[in-house]
Amino acid sequence: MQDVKTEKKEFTPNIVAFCCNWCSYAGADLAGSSRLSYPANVKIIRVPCSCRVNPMFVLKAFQQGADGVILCGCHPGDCHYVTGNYYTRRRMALLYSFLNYMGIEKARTRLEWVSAAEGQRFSAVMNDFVKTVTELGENKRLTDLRVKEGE
Amino acid sequence: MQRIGVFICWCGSNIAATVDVVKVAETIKNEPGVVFAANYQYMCSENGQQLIKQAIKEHNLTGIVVGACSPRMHEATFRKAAEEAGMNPYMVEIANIREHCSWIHKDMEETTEKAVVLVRTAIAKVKLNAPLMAGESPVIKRALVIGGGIAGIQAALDIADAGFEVDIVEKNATIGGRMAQLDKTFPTLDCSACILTPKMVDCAQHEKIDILSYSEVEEVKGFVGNFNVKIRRKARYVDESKCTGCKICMEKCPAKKGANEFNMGLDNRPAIHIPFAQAIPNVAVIDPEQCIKLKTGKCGICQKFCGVGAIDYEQKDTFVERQYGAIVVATGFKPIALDNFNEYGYADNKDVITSLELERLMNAAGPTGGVLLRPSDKQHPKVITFIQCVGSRDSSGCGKPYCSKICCMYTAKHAMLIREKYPDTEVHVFYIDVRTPGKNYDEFHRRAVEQYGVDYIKGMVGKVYNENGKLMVQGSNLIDNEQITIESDLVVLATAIEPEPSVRKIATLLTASIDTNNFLTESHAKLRPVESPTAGVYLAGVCQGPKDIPETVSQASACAAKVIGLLVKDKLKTNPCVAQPDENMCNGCGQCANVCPYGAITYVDKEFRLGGGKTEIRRVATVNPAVCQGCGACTVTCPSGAMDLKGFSSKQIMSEVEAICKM
Amino acid sequence: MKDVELKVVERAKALLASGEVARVVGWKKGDFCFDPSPAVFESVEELDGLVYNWFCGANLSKYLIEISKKEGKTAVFLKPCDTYSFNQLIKEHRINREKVYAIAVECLGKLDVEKIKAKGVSMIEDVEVVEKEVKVATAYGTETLHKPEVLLTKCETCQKTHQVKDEEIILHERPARDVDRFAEVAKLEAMTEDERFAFWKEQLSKCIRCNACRNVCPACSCVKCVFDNPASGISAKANDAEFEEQLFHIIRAFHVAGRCTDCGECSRVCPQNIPLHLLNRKFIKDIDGFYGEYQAGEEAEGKTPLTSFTEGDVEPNDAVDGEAK
Amino acid sequence: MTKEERIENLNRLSGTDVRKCMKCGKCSGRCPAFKDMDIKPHQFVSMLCQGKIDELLECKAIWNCLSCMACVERCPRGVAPAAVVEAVRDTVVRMQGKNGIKAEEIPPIVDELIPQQLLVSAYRKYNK
Repeated sequence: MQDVKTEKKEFTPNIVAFCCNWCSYAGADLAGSSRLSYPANVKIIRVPCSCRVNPMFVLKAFQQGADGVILCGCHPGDCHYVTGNYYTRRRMALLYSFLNYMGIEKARTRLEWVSAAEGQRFSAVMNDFVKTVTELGENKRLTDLRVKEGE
Repeated sequence: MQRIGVFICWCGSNIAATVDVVKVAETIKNEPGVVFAANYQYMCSENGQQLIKQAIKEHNLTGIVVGACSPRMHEATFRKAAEEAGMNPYMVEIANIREHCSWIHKDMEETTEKAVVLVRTAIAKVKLNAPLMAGESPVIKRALVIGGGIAGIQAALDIADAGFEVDIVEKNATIGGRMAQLDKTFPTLDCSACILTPKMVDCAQHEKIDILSYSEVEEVKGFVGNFNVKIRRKARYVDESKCTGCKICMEKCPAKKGANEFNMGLDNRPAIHIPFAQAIPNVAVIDPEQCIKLKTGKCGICQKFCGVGAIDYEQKDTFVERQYGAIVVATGFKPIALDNFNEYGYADNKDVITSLELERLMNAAGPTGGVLLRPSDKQHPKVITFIQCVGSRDSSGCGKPYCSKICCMYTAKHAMLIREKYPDTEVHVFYIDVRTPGKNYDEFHRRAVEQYGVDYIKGMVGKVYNENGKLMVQGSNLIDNEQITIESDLVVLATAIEPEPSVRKIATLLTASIDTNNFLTESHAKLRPVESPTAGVYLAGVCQGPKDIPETVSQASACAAKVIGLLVKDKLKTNPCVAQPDENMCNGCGQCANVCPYGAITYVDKEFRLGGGKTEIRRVATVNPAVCQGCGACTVTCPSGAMDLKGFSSKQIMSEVEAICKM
Repeated sequence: MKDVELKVVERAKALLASGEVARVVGWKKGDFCFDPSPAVFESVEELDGLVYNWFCGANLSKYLIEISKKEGKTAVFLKPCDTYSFNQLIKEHRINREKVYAIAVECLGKLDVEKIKAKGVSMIEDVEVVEKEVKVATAYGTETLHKPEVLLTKCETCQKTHQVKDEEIILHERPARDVDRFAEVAKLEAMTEDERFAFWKEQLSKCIRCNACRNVCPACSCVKCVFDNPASGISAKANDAEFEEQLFHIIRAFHVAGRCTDCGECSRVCPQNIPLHLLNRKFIKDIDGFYGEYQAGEEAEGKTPLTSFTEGDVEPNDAVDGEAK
Repeated sequence: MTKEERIENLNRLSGTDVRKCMKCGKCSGRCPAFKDMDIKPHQFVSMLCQGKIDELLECKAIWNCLSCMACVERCPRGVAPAAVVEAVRDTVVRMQGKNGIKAEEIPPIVDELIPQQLLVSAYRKYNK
């Protein structure tokens, strides 16, 4: 007796990943060529450097329904543009702490340093992040923030 | 209205195996703005590119999206194809549906759905692409080689022979590097100095080559075509132009107790010394930690005896700043420290030595004048045991996970030379696997076994301990399934090698990526093995991975070929995806210049018409497109969004985010 | 306070009359005693309307961005908190320092007429403050209030001193005070995620996007704001999509992070009384915690925390509430 | 249990991944009890790898192993041959039809001669 799939498809999070072209995107490529799988709902946007990611992009992603946003860059000291990732580290430290202050679970936002040689680490990070966000459930907080009548 | 063509690649079966390429092409056909969608087995092939060119002409496309492998692989190919068909090459976007999709997900439905989303995202981006023209930047016709070992020497000679100026920056007092310390070299057993020193002399005499010995790279600015490098010339306390290398000072110097690094510390050397006879430059150097004059101010004997007055105790580090078009990194290697391997008793027994120390003991210029004598009691060793893979192939954290590649060959070389020079000596070698691949290598190893009777034992040594003057080497013999103990007079450890520790600082200076074992990462393991991902930086020798002299020399010549290919050009195409300020919105607040790593942003006062004949002078930012590398740090610091990045504009990335989130 | 006002008017007139300055920026008398508004005086006669009383809370430095472009010098009265914004705008080349004659004027904290009215006092005619006592003269007689209860929110935690002065009019020294300006922020941080989310959801959905906070904020003075620029991808006047207010306030707070001098104007002018200063103070508290004490506007040059870095900065995944967890 | 399950079981019990072994023989090179073992430490690992469980269970060597952990400390690949021996020992003990000492049986046989440690380890081992 084939078990009937529950009609509510169990929740798979929608993850937006910003990867820097020189390190983490190459790391993602290596994870691909080494066939190290991670869930399909992680989608990667290529940026020249992690310092290109504007907080606007992170917030826009949440507004458009992303359940988790992860930003990957080169290890501090290895940045192709010398100091790019140092600025990213400060910006995201402040942004993520601020979002947490606004009541958005900190685990929905993440920053990981992945080098071009770390395909293994890239796939492990993505698997772990999807697991964390799945446990957190759907991101309801960043979309319907207006007080509804009768609330 | 945009007229976009979409091409879905099968990549043979790499994509088609798990992604329903036909369905993807069908679904994408009715995306707004898409006027042509096709799928083909090999988009990067000639016919694949032909398909693109034809479609561009037939459907006069304004932009194309290729769903294929990573843009890091074939973005350039598809851009060139588009350009040949008359379309601006920057109106091409790649959707990575192989490494980021087909290769890592199993379920066909899931991967096809993701492929559609990735292609849709690329379409959203290409709709906002603007045609860009690559700029140009001048190329400085001079190369820098960091490291004066055989790799650096070979690269410098090849580049100089092509007529370009080359500077070699060598950390030690002389060039020659690790090879200068070797006695003989495999597989031909010719004497290392005999084949190395002529090349060193060529370097010294070559009018295009400038050797900066006892110097280190201090700072690197700029980028491919025009690097600006600051070099620290360490104080030698000897005037290079005067010293004739007569070595009187070495004889007279009273501070004799310095450990002679060249002989791996097996004997001593005076404070003022020339590392070895054929040193280039043949100029003395004073070790500041050991020289009595520099430490306490008394003595000064070498200055008295120097016939040409070359000694100068007041000498200070000086700095040299020069421009280069390309940089070759050839920083070489050193054996690892054996602190984690005390089971071999290296620290407590003088007669347990590393292979490099054995090289010095067998070398005529070595501490024992080429006669193989035990360091402890200077007796001739009757039984010598070699232990392979000490610290290599070790993933337990004590050593290095990789195979150091050269130890099997040099141990076979040592065993043969010993058996030939001292036939009555017993030689045993504990090995896990003998790795001697390639031309004449295995034959070389077999000669050691068959012709010279070296005893190769398949098994590993568990412990080396001293018992009444004899070195008891206890190990397993897996073939005979025994545990054996060999009473030896001398134990030689084939120690793992690691890159020079200073390479990590150089990698940071050059922003060249480096892996956890401190090897510099090449741009592509198979197709671009001697280039760093950082344009204009080339890798030769062990700094890129363990290798022997033949491979190092071929890598050095490969680097030279790449450098010559670069320096021949007068102009280099620069990346057009650079920052671009919008003057009407710029506050002139100066925050962007604070974060620009290349100093590409300056401010000017500009007159703006306010309408009604009134004008206003405002301070606005300007970007030098030749210097800007397009990282984008400034675009985020700019609150008003006046600063944007061509090719990766805020609007484009926002549209990509929206395309991804719209399930 | 009247003695200070006299001195202010007298100096303004002297400077204008002597032609040393072409204009004076100060506060103009409103309809009542409690609603003075920022104004530019270009002739001595106009200066009769110049006032300086307990309700001159407005920060005048932002107006100098446009005014300092005009011909001739401009004199301006700067309270201690205004001088930080003034310095920050000098650092960002928005004000031409030589074209401004800065007069540091004494400030012992300004009063919030809303708070006075909330205490049931109405028909206010005049206000005089002695030590901690606020004597409000009204049509129905004099009411006495306790000063700390009717101070402007931004003055409650003010420990600022004059950073810039070409001249000063300080007749009474302000007693130093030991106040933790991050108390409110810490209280919010101590809440659970749900409570914080509920607090901000309730506060920010009151926002009517009138942009008063943006228009008054000295740090938020772009030539063309990103929210007015359709090419930015986030420009939106009304809150058509969900999460619009959140987006506006988070991005605005991020843009001024490391540049906001905590002058409190945003909360003062917000018609919906949203405690917007708690957003900016959160960034200031985090910056102090993560990267060391920093007060924007103390110097007129140098980098801000978001345009500098150190090798050992805290990693974002462990950085919460000013510490590395 | 099928062969794979028994291998899997032993692997789990030993807590080490025998496939990591590169057959260098260092463990046997160092093992003080090597001489009197019929199956040597390096063979334990390779035989478990190939699933020759029965020979392992009948062998005498599991009782010669002193658990001095020299092989574990020396192994360059982080494999623990001693843990494999321990796992085999456990399996052998457990298969002996529960003839282990019960807790209540201990008091009558306790006297000053029997070292306390022996009783505790016997109790612990047999009762696993």
